[in-house]
Amino acid sequence: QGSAPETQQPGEASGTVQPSEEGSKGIEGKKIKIGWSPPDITNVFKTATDYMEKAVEEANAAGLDVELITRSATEHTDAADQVKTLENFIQNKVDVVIVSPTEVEAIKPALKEINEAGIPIIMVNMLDEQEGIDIANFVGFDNAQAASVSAYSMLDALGGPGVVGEGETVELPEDGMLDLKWWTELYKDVDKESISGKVAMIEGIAGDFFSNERTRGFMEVISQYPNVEIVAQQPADWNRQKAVEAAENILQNNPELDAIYASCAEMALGTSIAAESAGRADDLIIISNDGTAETIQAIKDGKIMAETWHGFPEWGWYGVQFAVQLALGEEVPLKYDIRPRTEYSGNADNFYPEPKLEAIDWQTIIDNAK
Amino acid sequence: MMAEYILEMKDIVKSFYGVTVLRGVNFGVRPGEVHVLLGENGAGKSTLMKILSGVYKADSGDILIDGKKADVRDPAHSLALGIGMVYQELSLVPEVSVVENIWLGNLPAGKMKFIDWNGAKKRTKQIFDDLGVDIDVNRKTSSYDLGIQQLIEIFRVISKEVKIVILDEPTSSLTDVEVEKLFRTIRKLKKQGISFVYITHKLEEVFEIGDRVTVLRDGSTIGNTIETIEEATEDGLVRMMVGRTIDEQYPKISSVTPEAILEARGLSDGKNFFDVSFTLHKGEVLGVAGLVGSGRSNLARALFGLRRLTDGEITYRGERYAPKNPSRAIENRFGLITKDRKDGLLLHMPIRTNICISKKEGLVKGGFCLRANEKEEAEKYMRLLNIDANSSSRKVRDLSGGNQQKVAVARWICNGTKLFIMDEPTRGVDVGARVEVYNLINEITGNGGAVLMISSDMPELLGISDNIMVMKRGRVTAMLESGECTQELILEKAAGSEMK
Amino acid sequence: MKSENTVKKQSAGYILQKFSAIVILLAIIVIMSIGSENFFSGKNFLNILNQSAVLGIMAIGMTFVIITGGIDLSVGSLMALSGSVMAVAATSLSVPPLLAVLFGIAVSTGMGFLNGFIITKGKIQPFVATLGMYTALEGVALLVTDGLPISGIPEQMLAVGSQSAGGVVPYSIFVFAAVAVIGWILLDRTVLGRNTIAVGGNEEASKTAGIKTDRTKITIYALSGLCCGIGGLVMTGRLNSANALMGDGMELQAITAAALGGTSLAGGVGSIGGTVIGVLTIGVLNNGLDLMNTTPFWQKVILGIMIVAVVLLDSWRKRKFND
Amino acid sequence: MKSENTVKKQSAGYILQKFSAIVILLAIIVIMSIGSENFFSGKNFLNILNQSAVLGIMAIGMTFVIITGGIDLSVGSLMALSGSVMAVAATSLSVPPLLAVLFGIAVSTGMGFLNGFIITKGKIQPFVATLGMYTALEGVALLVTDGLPISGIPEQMLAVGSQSAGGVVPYSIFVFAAVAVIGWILLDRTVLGRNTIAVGGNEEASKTAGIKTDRTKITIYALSGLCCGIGGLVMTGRLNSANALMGDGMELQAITAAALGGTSLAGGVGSIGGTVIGVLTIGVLNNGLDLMNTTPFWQKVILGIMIVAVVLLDSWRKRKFND
Ligand SMILES: Nc1ncnc2c1ncn2[C@@H]1O[C@H](COP(=O)(O)OP(=O)(O)OP(=O)(O)O)[C@@H](O)[C@H]1O
Ligand SMILES: Nc1ncnc2c1ncn2[C@@H]1O[C@H](COP(=O)(O)OP(=O)(O)OP(=O)(O)O)[C@@H](O)[C@H]1O
Ligand SMILES: [Mg+2]
Ligand SMILES: [Mg+2]
Repeated sequence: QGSAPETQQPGEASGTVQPSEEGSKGIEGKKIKIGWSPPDITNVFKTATDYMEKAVEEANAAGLDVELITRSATEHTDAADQVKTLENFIQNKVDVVIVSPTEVEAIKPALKEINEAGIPIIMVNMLDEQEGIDIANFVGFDNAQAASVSAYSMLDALGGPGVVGEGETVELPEDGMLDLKWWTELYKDVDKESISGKVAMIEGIAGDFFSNERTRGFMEVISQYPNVEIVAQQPADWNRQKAVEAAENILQNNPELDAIYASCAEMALGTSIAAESAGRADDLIIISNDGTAETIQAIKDGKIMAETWHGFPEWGWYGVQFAVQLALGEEVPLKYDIRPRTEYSGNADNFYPEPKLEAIDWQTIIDNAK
Repeated sequence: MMAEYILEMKDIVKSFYGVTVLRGVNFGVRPGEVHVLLGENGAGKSTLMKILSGVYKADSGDILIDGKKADVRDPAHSLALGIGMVYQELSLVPEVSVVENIWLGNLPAGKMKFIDWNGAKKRTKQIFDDLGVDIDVNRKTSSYDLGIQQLIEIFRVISKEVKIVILDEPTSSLTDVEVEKLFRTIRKLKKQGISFVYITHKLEEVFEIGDRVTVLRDGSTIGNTIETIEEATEDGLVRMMVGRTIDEQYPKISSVTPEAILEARGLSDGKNFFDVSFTLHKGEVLGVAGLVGSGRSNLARALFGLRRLTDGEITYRGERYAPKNPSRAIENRFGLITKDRKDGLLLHMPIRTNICISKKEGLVKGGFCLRANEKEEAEKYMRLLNIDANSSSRKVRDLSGGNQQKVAVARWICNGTKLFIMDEPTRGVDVGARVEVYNLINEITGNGGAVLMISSDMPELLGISDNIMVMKRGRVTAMLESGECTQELILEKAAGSEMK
Repeated sequence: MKSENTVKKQSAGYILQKFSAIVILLAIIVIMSIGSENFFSGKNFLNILNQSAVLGIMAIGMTFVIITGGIDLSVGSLMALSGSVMAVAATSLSVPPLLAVLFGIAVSTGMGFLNGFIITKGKIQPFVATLGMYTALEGVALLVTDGLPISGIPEQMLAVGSQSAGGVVPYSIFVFAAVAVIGWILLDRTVLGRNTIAVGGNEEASKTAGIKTDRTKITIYALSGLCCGIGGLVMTGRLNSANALMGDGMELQAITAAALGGTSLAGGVGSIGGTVIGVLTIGVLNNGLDLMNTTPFWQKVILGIMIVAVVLLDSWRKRKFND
Repeated sequence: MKSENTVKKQSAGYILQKFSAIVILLAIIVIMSIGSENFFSGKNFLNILNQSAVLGIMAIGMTFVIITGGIDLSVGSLMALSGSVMAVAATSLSVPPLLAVLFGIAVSTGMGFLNGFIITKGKIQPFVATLGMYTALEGVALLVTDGLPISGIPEQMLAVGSQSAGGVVPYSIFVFAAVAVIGWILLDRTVLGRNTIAVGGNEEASKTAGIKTDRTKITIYALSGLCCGIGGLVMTGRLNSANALMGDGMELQAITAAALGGTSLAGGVGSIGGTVIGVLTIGVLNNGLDLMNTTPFWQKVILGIMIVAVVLLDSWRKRKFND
């Protein structure tokens, strides 16, 4: 991957564009086809797609000729369908593939084929390097880490130190990023028995990679705290209507419940509906992962206590930037870490309605390619 | 005598939902005989035979085959025991070819279980040629008329290696020509020692083909088996069956008037009938004769709006009439008794619904069914037609064949039908009930209605019709007054050169 | 005398047959009550009814369709589409809530009509026709909502699915009950209902009896669309928002509910009461297994086995008391 | 003379009828070739065939089931279960690859047998029985894999689904072809096949003709399970791993493929050739729409409409040349 920085993060100077070693290339009239394969084309993936389209628009306004082809799997779990899409991208002669995997292991053969066809791959939604396949760039975060951040928000809300709940309030970090590093540092010396509560978990699809990762990350932190008890755990398939039902039943079964961790935005919104109808709107702690316009609003309205930001706008925005750079033969960082971080009532304005995205310097990219 | 009886049924008892249908029936069949089983509709004939063929299990009683007790488990087992049965209601697979239906259940297969199609076809053609029937063995079975299908089913059973053949009203939709072919076959097989149980409502057949007769009434045998057919008389048999005498089997009252109710000119459907013209008068019964496949049924369907006419015009009560669909026909007081009861009756629904479904006046209000009125109306017609069921909410499926037919008739009478199209109206109806149907026809014509009666039953055709239209291969070959008409004349016009 | 006896025996069998589904449901309730201390309570029963309402409303429409001998795989998409249309109309297009609701219901009824039209006039199998519609309409719903959940819906529109009478009994339950009662009257007492049963049992014979079979079927598919429209309204209230995929998988659940209630997929046989019991059986199973804290994988195994067990038991009972 | 004429006319109609599905498929191919420059190429056709192989294998089993008048909604779960069982056996349990494969196929065949057994002996509707099995077996597959994708599977086991003959023609295509040919011979030439058609066409008649209808049906459901087992092997190779959810939604696709190919869901009518064409139609549509750069929402709309259009056209042709 040459001399590009290993991992870039928000807050660092973005668009650290290195001139290509091959020197200038004629880019006039060069059409750049980007194939984008999300596992689903609604909600958060739709947000990512919207920002991709926005970035493409800007790129084209700057004088490039970029085309974005979006094709999602029919089902969130349908790896075989995504494999087909990826194979068809090869047939369609795209220049770069951006993929958010349904199931990493399952789409590896297709990614290998893309490698063999000489098409660079950008993977979004994760950072884990995969054996045997060549990923040119990751835009994402570690799902387990993101869930760990949520776990700390949860501890905070149950009375631990931090910025969210009623516990001891601490100073914000300089860059305002309540990421895993900051939380771990903060909780290093906390007495593990001092925090207690009854918590339920609503997971994504039982058996799904992302669902498993989030559960693992969350439990990794929570299991260190013996008095925080997980009393129920149920899948709701990343789905609002199923989450309402799951949360209703959990609340029915556990009148003493303190908090619910719902591992995605849709399920958190569903949980808040159930909390409201159970008369627990005011005191039930809801923590989630994702970050969408609707959840940010829910945080502002006090329906959700805190959420961990996954940066969907960034996926789209930087995904397209890196894709264009790769298509033009330029160097890109191997990893762009979204840095999953806590959103809460105190910082919600930073995320939506206008996410803070740094402008992409398309002109420099074009100049470098020449 | 060790094996006087090849088959014996002893003290057979059977009930459905607590209703006893067979009350200890005894029945024996000798080798090489045709044993006729007679009885009113609902007497239990079919049920008794279905116990023999393994469709039902008797509540008690024994079956002895060749003197050995046999516990018939299912139809496959019954076949293995040498008993073949042709059911009253057709049981063919409609979507496959004729050969395949003939060999259903034992397709000839070589090693590896691959089917020997050529062999099967050859053998089928052989059977058909021997019997003198012209059926294309490759054609889809459902493309053939009910009569042909009935023949196919009979041949299927006969072509198997069985010792006893049960024929449950095999001739109910056959014309005399086919019946004759069937009888020839039966006589031939009898000589080879094969026994037949023969169920029918056509008494003349009893004397033609029967050797011995057993009569069932209400689930019990009446008297002993009649040992020689010569001992029996038609009147005697009728009395045994219905428990009373019937003076007149064809009680015809002619009410025909010169006033035309329906005039058909040059009707054609482009496929089954061509250039058919006739006039139906107020009070007339116009019989339609013809062989199987002569296009009569399709003509009936077309008149009722179930089939498109490609040509011709119809004048009905003085006005042009286009039979667009059945509901239009019904509004105009047409009624249709279909040849196959399954095409006309809603077997899965109660008697009440079946009788009342086509009538609106007094039974429907604002889209709601008036249940009390329906019940009353249905019960009225059940009494009128002697429909044997304990309640109007019984499903028609559970009735005996003859009673089902009465329900079909009841619907149209209930609807005040003026123009009755009847395709084999007494198919499967017992002698007693038949007279009731004829009386109803008299009532219809007496009230100024008209009947177009398709029938393959010659005595019925001659006895009930005012005029008879004969069809052959879709064309009208004769228009006869029934008074001056004989069976031979009709047959000649219907079959012509094919009879030789 | 003989016939009286018969009637009595028959009706005893009949009652047992008719109510075997209820007996099974009660048995499940007993088991669940033993399995979880929180199951048997008025509040939880209201909870179950509320959770079952949308499925119930759709299953009643589905029952009619199945009785005609058809099937409607598009109900999930239709429900989501109707909710989405209402939501978008009431928010982005600022249509007054009542009008928006009517519009949404009209759209899904219209699409139901289209289903029926294609099936009868094009003479194609309901399974494929409605499967195609399911895919196409999901696409339409996604286009309408742009793939995002629609929130910020006016309170009046959400009330049916989110509020409770006296703060206790959710309105959704009343809607379910009303649809069930109307459905029952329609099927048992009206000409349309009778024709539906006739057509499903024997189309040819129905035609001969003068029933306009195509018209009957089209009406029934439109009716199913109507139920989906109402379901969409309730669901939107329940989710406080609408999205294009909120009906996913509900077609199979609705069919299962009808089948559990004794409706034959061959057509001609079925009852609304049975379907209501079927819906409740599914609701109780889901809720009870949740409350019993079974792990998710085992929950699937048990749920699947229970479905099979319920129909097996029901079929066994029917045969036992019928012959 | 007249009857000869009839036969001729009929067979002309027959050919057109039989091949109308092919004509439609060709038409779609022409449209796609015009719509996308990358569509019409040998490589892309191999690609389509490879993508269709698993569905094709399962759809052939499904065709048999539908012809008996049944339906098998459990095929997706069965396929995933068989793949999962093989994978777990070959990795965690270190069973030799060949044995593992046989074991996986045996499991899904056995479960297919169980489907048939429940349906025939329990006398319950295939739709509900297999829907219950679908849920239960998905749970079992999740338990077997512990909900995780199983990777690190021995190369020999993956080869069928991942390697190509001469590096060009994927083996999966040969497997599909072999299953299709065997299926065709089975249906057209053997007693089992003809009994399948008879049972679906008229079960009562088949029974009275001495066919062991239950046994026939059970065999066919087991056969469908066998096809799923083979599909699981190919899919595992294709995904370089196995997971419990990899069959999700394939049941509806398999049914659609059979129906597109002219198999009647009422039973008694169907052909393997038709199903193969149906599978290819779905494959071509998916692939072509991908290559034509339609946006995802529109893609659903178009796909749904195309499915309806294909069956409409087919039904119209059949009527036109049949009566
Ligand atoms: N499956 C069944 N369920 C309930 N009742 C039945 C069933 N089959 C027959 N029955 C009843 O048993 C009685 C005898 O019927 P069966 O069919 O044996 O009469 P049948 O003598 O053959 O009359 P037909 O001459 O009209 O054919 C009738 O009352 C009929 O209603
Ligand atoms: N021997 C035959 N060969 C070929 N086709 C036949 C034959 N017999 C009947 N058909 C076909 O069967 C169909 C039925 O014709 P239709 O029902 O009008 O005859 P039908 O005279 O009413 O018969 P039936 O006398 O039994 O009532 C027609 O399509 C006809 O072509
Ligand atoms: Mg009988
Ligand atoms: Mg006729």
